[in-house]
Amino acid sequence: MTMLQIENLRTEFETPRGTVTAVNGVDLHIDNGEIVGLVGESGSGKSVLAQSVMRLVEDPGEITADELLFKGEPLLEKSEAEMTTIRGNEISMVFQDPMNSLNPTITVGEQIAETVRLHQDIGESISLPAEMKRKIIGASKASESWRRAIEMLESVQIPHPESRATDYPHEFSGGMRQRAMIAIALSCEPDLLIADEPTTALDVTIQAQILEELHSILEVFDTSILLITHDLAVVAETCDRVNVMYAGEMVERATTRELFSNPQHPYTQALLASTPQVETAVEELEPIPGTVPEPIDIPYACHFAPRCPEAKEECFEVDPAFRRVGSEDHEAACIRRDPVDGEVIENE
Amino acid sequence: MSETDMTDVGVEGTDRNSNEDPLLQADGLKKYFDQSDGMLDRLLGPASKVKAVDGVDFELGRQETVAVVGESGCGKSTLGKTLLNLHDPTGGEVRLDGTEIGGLSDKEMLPYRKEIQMIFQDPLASLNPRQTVGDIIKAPLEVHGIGEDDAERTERVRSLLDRVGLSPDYLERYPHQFSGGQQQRIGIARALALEPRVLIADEPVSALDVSVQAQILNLLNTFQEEFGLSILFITHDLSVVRYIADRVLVMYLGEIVEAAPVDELFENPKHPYTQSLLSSVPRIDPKERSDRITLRGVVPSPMDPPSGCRFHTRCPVVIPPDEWPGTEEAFRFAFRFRNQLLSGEIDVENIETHLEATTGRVTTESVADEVIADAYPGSPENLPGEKRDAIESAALALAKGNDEEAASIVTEAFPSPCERRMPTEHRHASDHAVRCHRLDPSAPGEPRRIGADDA
Amino acid sequence: MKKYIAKRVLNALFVVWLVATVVFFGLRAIPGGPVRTMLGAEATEEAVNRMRAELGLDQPLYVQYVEWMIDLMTFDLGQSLTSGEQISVMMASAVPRTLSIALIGVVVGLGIALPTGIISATRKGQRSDYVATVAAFLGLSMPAFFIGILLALVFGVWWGVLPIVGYAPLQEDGIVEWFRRILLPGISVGVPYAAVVMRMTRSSLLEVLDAEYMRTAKAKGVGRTTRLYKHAMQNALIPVVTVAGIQIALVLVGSVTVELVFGIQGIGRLLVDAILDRNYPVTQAVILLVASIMVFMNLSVDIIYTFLDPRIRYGDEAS
Amino acid sequence: MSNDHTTAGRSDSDALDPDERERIARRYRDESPVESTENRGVYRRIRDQILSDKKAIFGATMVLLFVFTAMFAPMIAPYEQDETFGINQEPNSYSEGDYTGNGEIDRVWHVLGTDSFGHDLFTRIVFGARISLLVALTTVAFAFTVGTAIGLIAGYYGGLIDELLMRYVDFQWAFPSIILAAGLIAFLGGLGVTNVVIAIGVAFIDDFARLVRGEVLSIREEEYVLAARAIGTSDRRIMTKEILPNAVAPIIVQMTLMIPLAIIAEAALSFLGLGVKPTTPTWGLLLAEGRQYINQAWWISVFPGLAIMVVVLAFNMFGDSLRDAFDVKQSEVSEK
Repeated sequence: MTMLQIENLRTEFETPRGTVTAVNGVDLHIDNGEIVGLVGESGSGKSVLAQSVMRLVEDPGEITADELLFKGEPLLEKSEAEMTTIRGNEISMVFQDPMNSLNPTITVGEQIAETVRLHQDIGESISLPAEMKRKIIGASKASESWRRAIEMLESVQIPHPESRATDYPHEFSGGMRQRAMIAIALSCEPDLLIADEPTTALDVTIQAQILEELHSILEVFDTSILLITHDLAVVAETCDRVNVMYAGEMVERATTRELFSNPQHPYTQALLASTPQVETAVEELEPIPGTVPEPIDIPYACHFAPRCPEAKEECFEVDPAFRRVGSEDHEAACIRRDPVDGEVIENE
Repeated sequence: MSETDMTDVGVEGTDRNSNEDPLLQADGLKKYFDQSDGMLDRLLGPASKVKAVDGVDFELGRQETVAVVGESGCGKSTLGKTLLNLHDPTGGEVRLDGTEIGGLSDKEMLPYRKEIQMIFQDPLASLNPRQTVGDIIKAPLEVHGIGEDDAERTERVRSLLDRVGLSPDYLERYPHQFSGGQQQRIGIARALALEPRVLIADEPVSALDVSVQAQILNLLNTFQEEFGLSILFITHDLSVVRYIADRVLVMYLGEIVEAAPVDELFENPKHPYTQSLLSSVPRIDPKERSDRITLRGVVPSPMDPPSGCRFHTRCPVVIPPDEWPGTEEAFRFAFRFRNQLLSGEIDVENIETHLEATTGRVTTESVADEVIADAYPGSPENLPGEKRDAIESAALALAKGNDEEAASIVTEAFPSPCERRMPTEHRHASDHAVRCHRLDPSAPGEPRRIGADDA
Repeated sequence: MKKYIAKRVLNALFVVWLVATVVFFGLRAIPGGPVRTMLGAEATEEAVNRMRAELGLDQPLYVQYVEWMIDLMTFDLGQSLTSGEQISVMMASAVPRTLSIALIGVVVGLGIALPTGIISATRKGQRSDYVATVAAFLGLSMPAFFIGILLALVFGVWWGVLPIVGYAPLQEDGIVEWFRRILLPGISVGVPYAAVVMRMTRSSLLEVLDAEYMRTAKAKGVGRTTRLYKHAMQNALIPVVTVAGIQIALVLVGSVTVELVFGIQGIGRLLVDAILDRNYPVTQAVILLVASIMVFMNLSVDIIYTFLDPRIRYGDEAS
Repeated sequence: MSNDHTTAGRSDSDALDPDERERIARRYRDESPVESTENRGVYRRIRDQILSDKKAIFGATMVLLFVFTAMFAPMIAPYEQDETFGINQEPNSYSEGDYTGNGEIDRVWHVLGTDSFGHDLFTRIVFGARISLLVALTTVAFAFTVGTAIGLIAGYYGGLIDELLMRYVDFQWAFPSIILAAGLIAFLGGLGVTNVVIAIGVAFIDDFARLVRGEVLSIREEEYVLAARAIGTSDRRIMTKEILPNAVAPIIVQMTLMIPLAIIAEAALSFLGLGVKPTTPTWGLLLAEGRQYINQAWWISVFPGLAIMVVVLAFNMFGDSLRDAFDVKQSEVSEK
């Protein structure tokens, strides 16, 4: 079954300098129990895409889409109140910076317990006075939600969860904070977890632990995961399928194995060629010339054309449609690629 | 100057027989930071010190690129700044081409700054937002009185911009008008304006996207050849190290634990920390993946680093003492128990509330059992008898609130040579040095088992 | 946290000592000496010397200093030069008046500032924000004594519902009369205070509402009101408390001028009269008192911090 | 493994060479991406932002009007500042008498009425602007000069100097500005403009010192200052070229916000009778006088009060817009 189905999603911001099209007609789909990777450099729009799914984009952001279906239901047609019941419950999110993403004045345990109370019918009041009382004098350690919070901390491998739950975020180390974030996100056993650069701010040894954590989540909670990162190796190790984004557009998608063994889009190829790797001593890296364009009114068709070694004049004029370029649903949006079986997928 | 308990054999350059002096050399370099803040703090208690860099030796040869890797907080960045006298070294020596420059005042240091320059992690933050690119690159020329007049200096700036791949017409622009990669090029142009012989690069590409990162790395490679630069490259990113470095130093808690040529280090890492660091790096190619060595335990505070080998509290292959009666694995479990107890990670109160909630009754014995279940991986059954007793009595002492007694029981029962003595430097090969008791040359033939009495 | 509070208390004591010392030496450093200035140029040498002896000014400086410190610790502030009254007695009558005004001022100020600040921040850019912002600007631009005069004019002179002169002690005249007399002065000092605190509340809350953890709360599905009060408020209040504490100074300064408007014999009047009469013992006593109140306020702010900011409560200020 | 892929796909024979690609890319944009971001530096942006802010325009206009009034007071005021007419005349009333001394009865219009000495209120208020402006500018200039110097040195060098400064600032913090000023007046022993300027000026030093020290402390930690040290820049050059230019914005904002505070402080001191000499025309003294006649002549206190309010409001609004334009935080500068 399809967990998330996105077609032609656009997120635009009206600014004095012009319209910023952060996400420009993107398709994406995630099946049940999959870890799907979304790779891109800064400015590719990957974080905005994630926030658009949760409808967390702040003013003046405008989201439009032909389809934004979550478990078959259109998210864009939900009211804000309906979204509130979905967020943190059915779809939840982990952010890049675990220090600033946790509230410094609320204990970690309470930040988890709160989510449980909000979305699960455990008979604890979530009225404002009740919540304020919990905040000021602390939540009852005997309550169901607190018990669940401790279980969650335990399941993300935080030692001594009972006492750790009463700590404030600043008393946690970076890796533990990110685990706490994951605990919050998983506390209601969401169907979809969106992890936006969850390991970027962490050391490699901690990153390894967190990525392992994500894998075990998949097994224990049966949650689909959208993993957003700029790190190709992280995707390669973690994900089932990969989507590559560049300057607001999706350029290539395939299963992880297929994508890394047979990258087709010139951007994906160039990205791989410019990435240094630990396992092999490379003599020369091939950087991509130029810089990522600012996503303001980009006038040419293929956004990668000005930096593309294979560009020809047509590339600036013709919108590149997705085409099958290999096995296992491998598709790329590049007019310089001959489609396999002549199959071109129109995206308009 | 170097510490008495350390060998004075430095980790040497690529070619030990070379008759040339290394260009930049550090001996027992130390930098401690005073944590107290103001008079009142000093009144209220003794100052605590962060030992950011604690006795580092290394050499940087001519036209060599040496990378310093380590996780955040290991002191690698402080090392770079201390070499440049941007921090006053607390101890040790720094020699530039044989001349001692450690601890020179800003004035005394001035002539040497022409020789040794730095580029920074955050390209935008390292450029003054109120100055034009021209002003920024011209500043070193002005400070060192290079060039006859302003026109000549401007001409030099234009050619520098051109060399780092920026249009000379960008002279009048402000830093925020450039992309991250272009900003880093400006930073490089500034550093190269003085035509230095040594460049200290502190995470120069960490803030950049991969495609741009490769541009900068290639630029540095080109300049190394053109100017004959020696580069000290500080980074946390092992893949970048593999690409750029000739030699690698691995840092942990202010000390260098392993030093080797780049391919040697990546293919044949010796120190358990290096091994676990390398195993943690994600890989694109599935064939290259190996089993991860996950580190347990918390990173100790640099204010109070562990005795002996600083890595012993987290080391997956910590050494049992000679007289240890059981298996190595059993020892490691016991040692882990010990370290958790000593670092205060075992929270008795918490265990009591947990017992109260689950079973309803709390006795010292039940708490002690729970302490063991909590902090001892597996069961202490396979420990030799007296050692098992030690675990049990320590747990009991802890349950009774006698923390100190518990601590002395476990320290007594589970000593390790690793905590007693600082590992000396062992040369695995002429250019591969490791500080680990497991590879200690003083136990020939049987490097995996070293007696405690040789401490 | 203990260390933090110990540090703050020590610092406060140090500042009070410093103020006392500076006042002591400042007084003696007055060009020509205080007695000569007090008695005027025509006074005879004999009269001056007699006065100096009376005040103990003929003793060696260190003896005077030690005595002054001992007097302070025993709350013996000396006598007024003009009336001969014990200064501590004068203070005992003046302080409750000023504190009553200040109390009403702070209550009124916070009562206005916090709700408007919150409304203004949560409805940024809307009409209510606009009105509140303009009102805050007006409040910021009117000195307390002008507000006092306007209020006296409207409620006392034109409307005649409230008295505009004098004070009624709480114990003697009861709470109603006390309140009737203290209300207008209180509002006068409260309005500028409200304006400052409101602006800080607004900007601080706006900043917090933009924080990443607020996005986390939204992503968790926390409703709008709970987000505001449970997640944002405590963080937003940290800088507000600083401003609200420091700006007690504004209320005290306001009281000094407003006492003149409403003919109340508070410490402001005491100070002004003392300065004009060159009544040095009273001047120094009042200055010392005000400084001590301020130091105490700052200390209170520091202690309130420990409740608001867990980073201080659990002892690592540095991070 | 990745290197093989760059040449995958089509052969490069019909691909554009890089120069040509750049040429085509340029056709699609009017300027290079770098040029499209604001090119003219911060000052133009700030000017534009201020010009688009109604609050700023109002503030600036009123400030200019105030300065103009103060400068040309003798020309704007209808009468001499010490001329006396009928006492406590209502606004929009007339005094009749021989004021020119030519033996004829003159009919004199008082747009805002007269005070208890018979001075024309409008005339007094116009002349009062001079004292306000004078005191405001000199006190802020004084406090700025001394405070910035102290803050810069303490912030940059730290250590003992800083420790001493901070104790001094703590000390001054214990005094509400007017109380400190009143204490200084008592110390200086006399009324008059000079003493008022010294008293208020000293009382404001700590605001600048604290602000500048705070700015220096944070700017000193910036990487570009480290970079300047790495090339061997001297302390003096670092302070003047690297640190101060980056602290200018909050300092300017603080100055514009201190001016109205100085105006209020002067008015308050005069109101208390601790300011300028009683015959001088100032807004504070008029208010104090009006207080006594509040039952008979409301206008004596209301109009000078409004004058203070309008001028202070103007400076506050202008300063606030500057702060927005410079993007300075509310908590960075102090307003009390």
